[in-house]
Amino acid sequence: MTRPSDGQRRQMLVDMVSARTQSQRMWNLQRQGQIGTVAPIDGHEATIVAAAHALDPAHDWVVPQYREPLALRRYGPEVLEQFLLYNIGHPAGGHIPAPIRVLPNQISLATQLPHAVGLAWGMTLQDDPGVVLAFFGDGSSSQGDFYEAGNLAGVLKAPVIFLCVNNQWAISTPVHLQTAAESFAAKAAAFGIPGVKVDGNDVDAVYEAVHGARERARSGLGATLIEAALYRLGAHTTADDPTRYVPAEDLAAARRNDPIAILRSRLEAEGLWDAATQSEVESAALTAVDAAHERARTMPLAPDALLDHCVSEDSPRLARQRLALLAEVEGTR
Amino acid sequence: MTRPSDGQRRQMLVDMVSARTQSQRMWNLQRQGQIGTVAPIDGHEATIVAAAHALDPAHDWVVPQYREPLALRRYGPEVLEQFLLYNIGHPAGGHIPAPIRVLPNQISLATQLPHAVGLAWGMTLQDDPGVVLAFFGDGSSSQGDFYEAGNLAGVLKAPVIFLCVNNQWAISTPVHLQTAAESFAAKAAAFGIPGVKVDGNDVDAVYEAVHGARERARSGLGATLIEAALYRLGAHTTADDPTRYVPAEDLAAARRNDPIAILRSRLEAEGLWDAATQSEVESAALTAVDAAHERARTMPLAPDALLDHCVSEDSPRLARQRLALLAEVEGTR
Amino acid sequence: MTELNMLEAINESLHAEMARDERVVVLGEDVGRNGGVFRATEGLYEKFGERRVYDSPLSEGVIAGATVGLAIAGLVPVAEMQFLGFAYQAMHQIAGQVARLRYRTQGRFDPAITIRAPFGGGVRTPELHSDSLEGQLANIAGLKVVAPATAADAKGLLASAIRDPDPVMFLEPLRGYRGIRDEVPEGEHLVPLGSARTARPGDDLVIIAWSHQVEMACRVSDRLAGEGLSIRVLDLRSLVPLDVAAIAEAVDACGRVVVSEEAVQTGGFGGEIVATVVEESFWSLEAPVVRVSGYDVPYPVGMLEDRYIPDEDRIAAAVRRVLEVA
Amino acid sequence: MTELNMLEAINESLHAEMARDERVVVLGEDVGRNGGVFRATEGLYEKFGERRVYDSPLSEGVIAGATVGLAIAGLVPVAEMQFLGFAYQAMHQIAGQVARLRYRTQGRFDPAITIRAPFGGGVRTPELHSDSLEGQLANIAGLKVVAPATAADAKGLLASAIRDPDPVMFLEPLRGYRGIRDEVPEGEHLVPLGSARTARPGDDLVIIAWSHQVEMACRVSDRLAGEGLSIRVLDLRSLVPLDVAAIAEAVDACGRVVVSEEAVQTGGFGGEIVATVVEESFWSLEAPVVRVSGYDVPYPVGMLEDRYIPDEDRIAAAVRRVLEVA
Ligand SMILES: Cc1ncc(C[n+]2csc(CCOP(=O)(O)OP(=O)(O)O)c2C)c(N)n1
Ligand SMILES: Cc1ncc(C[n+]2csc(CCOP(=O)(O)OP(=O)(O)O)c2C)c(N)n1
Ligand SMILES: [Mg+2]
Ligand SMILES: [Mg+2]
Repeated sequence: MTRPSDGQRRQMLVDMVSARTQSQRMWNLQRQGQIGTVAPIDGHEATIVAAAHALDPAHDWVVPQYREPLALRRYGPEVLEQFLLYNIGHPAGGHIPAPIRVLPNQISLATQLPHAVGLAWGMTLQDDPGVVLAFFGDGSSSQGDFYEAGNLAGVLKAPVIFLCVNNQWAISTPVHLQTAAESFAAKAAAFGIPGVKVDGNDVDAVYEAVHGARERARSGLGATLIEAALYRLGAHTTADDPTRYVPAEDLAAARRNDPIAILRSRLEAEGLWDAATQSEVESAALTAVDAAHERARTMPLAPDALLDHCVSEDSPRLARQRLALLAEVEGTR
Repeated sequence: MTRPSDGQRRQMLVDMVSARTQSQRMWNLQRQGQIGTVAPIDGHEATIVAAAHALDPAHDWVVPQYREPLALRRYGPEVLEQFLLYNIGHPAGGHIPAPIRVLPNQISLATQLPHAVGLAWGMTLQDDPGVVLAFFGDGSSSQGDFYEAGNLAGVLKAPVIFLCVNNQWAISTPVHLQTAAESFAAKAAAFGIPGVKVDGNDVDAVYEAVHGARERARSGLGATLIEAALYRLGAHTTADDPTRYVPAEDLAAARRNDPIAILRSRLEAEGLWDAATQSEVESAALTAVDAAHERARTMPLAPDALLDHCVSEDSPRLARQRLALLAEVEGTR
Repeated sequence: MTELNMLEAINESLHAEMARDERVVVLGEDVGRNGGVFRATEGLYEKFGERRVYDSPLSEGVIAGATVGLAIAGLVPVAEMQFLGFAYQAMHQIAGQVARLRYRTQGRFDPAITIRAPFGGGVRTPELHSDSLEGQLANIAGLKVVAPATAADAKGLLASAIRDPDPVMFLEPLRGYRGIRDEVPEGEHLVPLGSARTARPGDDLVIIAWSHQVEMACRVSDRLAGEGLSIRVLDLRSLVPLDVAAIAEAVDACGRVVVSEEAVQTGGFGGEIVATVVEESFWSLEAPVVRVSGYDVPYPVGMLEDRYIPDEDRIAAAVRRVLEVA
Repeated sequence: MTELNMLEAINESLHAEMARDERVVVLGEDVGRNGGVFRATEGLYEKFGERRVYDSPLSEGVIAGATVGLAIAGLVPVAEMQFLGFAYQAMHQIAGQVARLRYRTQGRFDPAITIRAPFGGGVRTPELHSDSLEGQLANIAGLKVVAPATAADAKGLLASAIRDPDPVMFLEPLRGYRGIRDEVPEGEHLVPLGSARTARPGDDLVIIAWSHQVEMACRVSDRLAGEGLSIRVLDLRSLVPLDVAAIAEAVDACGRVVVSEEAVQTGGFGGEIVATVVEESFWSLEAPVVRVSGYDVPYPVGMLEDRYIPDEDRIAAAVRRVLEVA
């Protein structure tokens, strides 16, 4: 049993509160028409933050789906900064700067899982001691990519951790329509790797599971599938109306299990947290997200950025398209 | 425990001997340049035949991969006849006539499994009481289609039986490079359906497993995954040289477990089979395959058959292509 | 006639076809209780029940693959890909199986399958949501590829697609769902697959387009009409089967051609149109055919998409360029 | 110079590149102990070991998907699809991920990925083994699409593809593996991506082709030379990037054009070539460009394939038709 230290748990709560604060701010900014679609993080904080804290950012990669970035503070402020750029639709948002070991969001669900295995495999081929942790949702588990990646990881004994964030919903589709398996963790049997189901609202449980999986991976024993069971407390995204399909009583029950409330009351009981801390963290989080938004808003954009970074060098045809685009932008045609 | 009757077991041996006899004849015909690539059946007979005998051809569908047709005599002589047409590359080979409930061979591995689930589902929607049995190989189990189909079948409780023919090889790739799962049957846990591993060289075991799965499916309890473990006794196909990769001692051991030898010696001991029967069955099988080959060889082919049955009605462009093709064929251009 | 937006027209057509033929089943991600993420399937679940309106697991591959089995069973599946870009997840089933069921069984089974999907840009979606794959789909023999530009056509072509015994990829312009509104005939309304529509008459030049680019082309035509230019707009409506005769007729009448599409330029369907024009009407051409299209980069992020999609200015500029040729 | 068949040339190039750069890893179905079902990877496993030559599980999707991770890790994956038709199983990874890794990370990662696959007909394979998907692949921005027609080019282009920092689909003509033999330079031999090759000089007409159709076109050129016709053959070698200048040069010189390809006609890459010819050299054209291609049906079964693939007679007939235009 490896439990996070008091300092770690306190830092986790900082990260969790920051994530939710920022997510809610982004929700509002979206509603004001200032930024793009937002997938709120509410309910996912304990799992993402605890997982990140069980990793070593200097060595271990995080491969996100799309709901995670705000909770990856441990990987550096650039993650938030790039996320805002990404969110407003600036191309630079996809470029999380080296050496930060975080891949950009993945929209094509579950495609990130074969990437994670390939990356983990490539690291072992180069004797890089890190591991790769990949997030994916309960819905994404229905994609062939998940299974193909899990199976390959099993054969390769690749140092990868598949973290299934089971928030009970894939947009409007509940888990019982997603799979008849006993649990998502049970799917590990298909790969010959251990499968662990944990309470995704409990930072200790998630930390311990990820820590254990990481040790296992580092000692050459291979991959682990972890299912973190929690509940999506918000809408799927700003474009979604969950009242059409989420039973109100389920949501109410889940709210009583809010991961932030749970950890906060524990830390408060232990004297590690108080209202002042809370509001300090919240306001720092707001400052950071607003600054990131401001940076994103004012980030310059080359007139022909559209054509950059597709291939390493313009083909004659692309070069001509670039000229045409520039002419059009300058209205000089 | 549902065991096949003596009469059934005898008929199974007839089908098994016929299949191998015909497969070997086809091998020779291919070597003589008379027919196309052949995937020999040697070693697969007990599994395919026993599975077919546990089904009701009037109601239950068989969805093959590509190695099965010769062992599906139970579904009617047309299966063999069409298989020879298919083998020589005649388009009509794909048309197994109604009402025979057998789909044509599938080359794009594992794509047949979602079809099987859709078909089973469609049957329940129309209150058709049949079940669907789909064959696939150990190699094919690594395709996303297998997992996606299994998962959907689990959710739908579709009346489908996934029969994994684990012949230990996918061309040159051995099972330990295919998966780290404890067995292929163990993958059923990912779908919330039962997984059963049986000795694929034992007709009783396969019959019983398929019979049980069929009963389960018919009573609305849903899908089953069966792994039949056996050994590919021949080459992958006529284009393959297994001596490059199959360990000689493994093959020798497998040959001592030849499913036909096993059943034959049992039936001989029980007085249900003798040498005369054996040669009668063999010569009838040869007559049938040669007749099928002759029929295939002489089957007419419309000059513009190439363009038939792609769409229900020629588009103007296709109509024009047809005229051009006919002109070309007639050399009238 | 009622004025409907495209989404309403599609929804109406789905309701009508499900009521008309009980073999029709609808499947896809979030198509049931939620009525689809854009509400295209709204009300179907309530009306026709969970046996005929199915919220599938999150797998485009198995959705497309299951349609093959459903069709073999004699049903008429209407599947939704939540966004066309995720049809890539199903391409082995769409191209390898759905498209060839009839051919590989030599007519034993009718693949009476319709796969609906929104596509095209202009609404700031994330990656792959806006990609225009029609050129790739059109190269898959056995598929029909239909792409309406008006609400009326959406209704009438969708009904034809569902009734068609061949597999149809039915591509719906994301931006048109709410952005396109027009008069839609009430009751049964069928538009045959494979017949183009003259969206604007004209004889100086023809813009050939489909889906949302028809709207853009019409605006260009209207704008340039003020300058005394007579710009025809030909709305292909279906790419496969292609109305080759209508293309020839329009090119012969106008002599000058612009093809406008949202896709990546290289390998896009525009090339096919140019080739068709050359095959049918080379001698009528008074100037080189010009393609207006996306660029040879993936459909981009939100801030860049307005540059990517051919807009009125870009199309108008191309038109002028072609008209300037002496 | 040694005479090699195309398979030997490819094998030699793989050996050389793996020896030259230890970041190169080979993965695919049966590529290791078996040396590939056609023996393209023969000897690599023995020479470079199982860490660098990997027999993968039977999944094209995960092979392509893993290349993305391997590339992010800084390796140079060379993956094999056993047959190009099964790239459909990986299309979501190839089109959605491999092709865009650079774009979506705005240059953080080099997708130095090569995906080799045999394709094309003539050897009586089962379904999907012979399908020509190059037109579809060419419409996927970010990918390079290379299709050599000679053993020498196979060696030189494959080396360039492996060294290229962008993802390359490297398409090998199945029929050319043993059927095409020519002089191959020994030692390092690089052919740049994006430069076409004049396979036969000539100025009456140019046949534009790639992969095995170049061989067919050359035979037509040779045959018609006997009749005093001077038929140029332009071997594109790479479809993306496309050597637009070479096309223009050839068309300007000849004035008459036939495009020959094995794919389904509608939406094939031939349309792109016609469009390019029209864009570049419209005024040089003395006759409509004619496409010779497969038909608008899937690649057929063995008994029908000789009718499907454009052969010398069909190409020659098209050439004559174009030359007859006054
Ligand atoms: C391949 C693919 N198919 C469909 C979608 C559309 N889509 C976006 S999010 C989503 C649900 C995802 O559910 P889950 O994986 O559980 O993640 P969650 O949103 O619950 O965190 C869907 C269907 C997509 N992005 N990618
Ligand atoms: C999707 C796909 N990928 C690759 C192939 C090429 N291929 C044909 S058979 C085969 C091995 C199949 O192994 P398995 O499923 O175990 O069946 P077996 O041949 O052993 O009966 C492969 C890789 C194919 N036909 N389809
Ligand atoms: Mg979820
Ligand atoms: Mg096998």
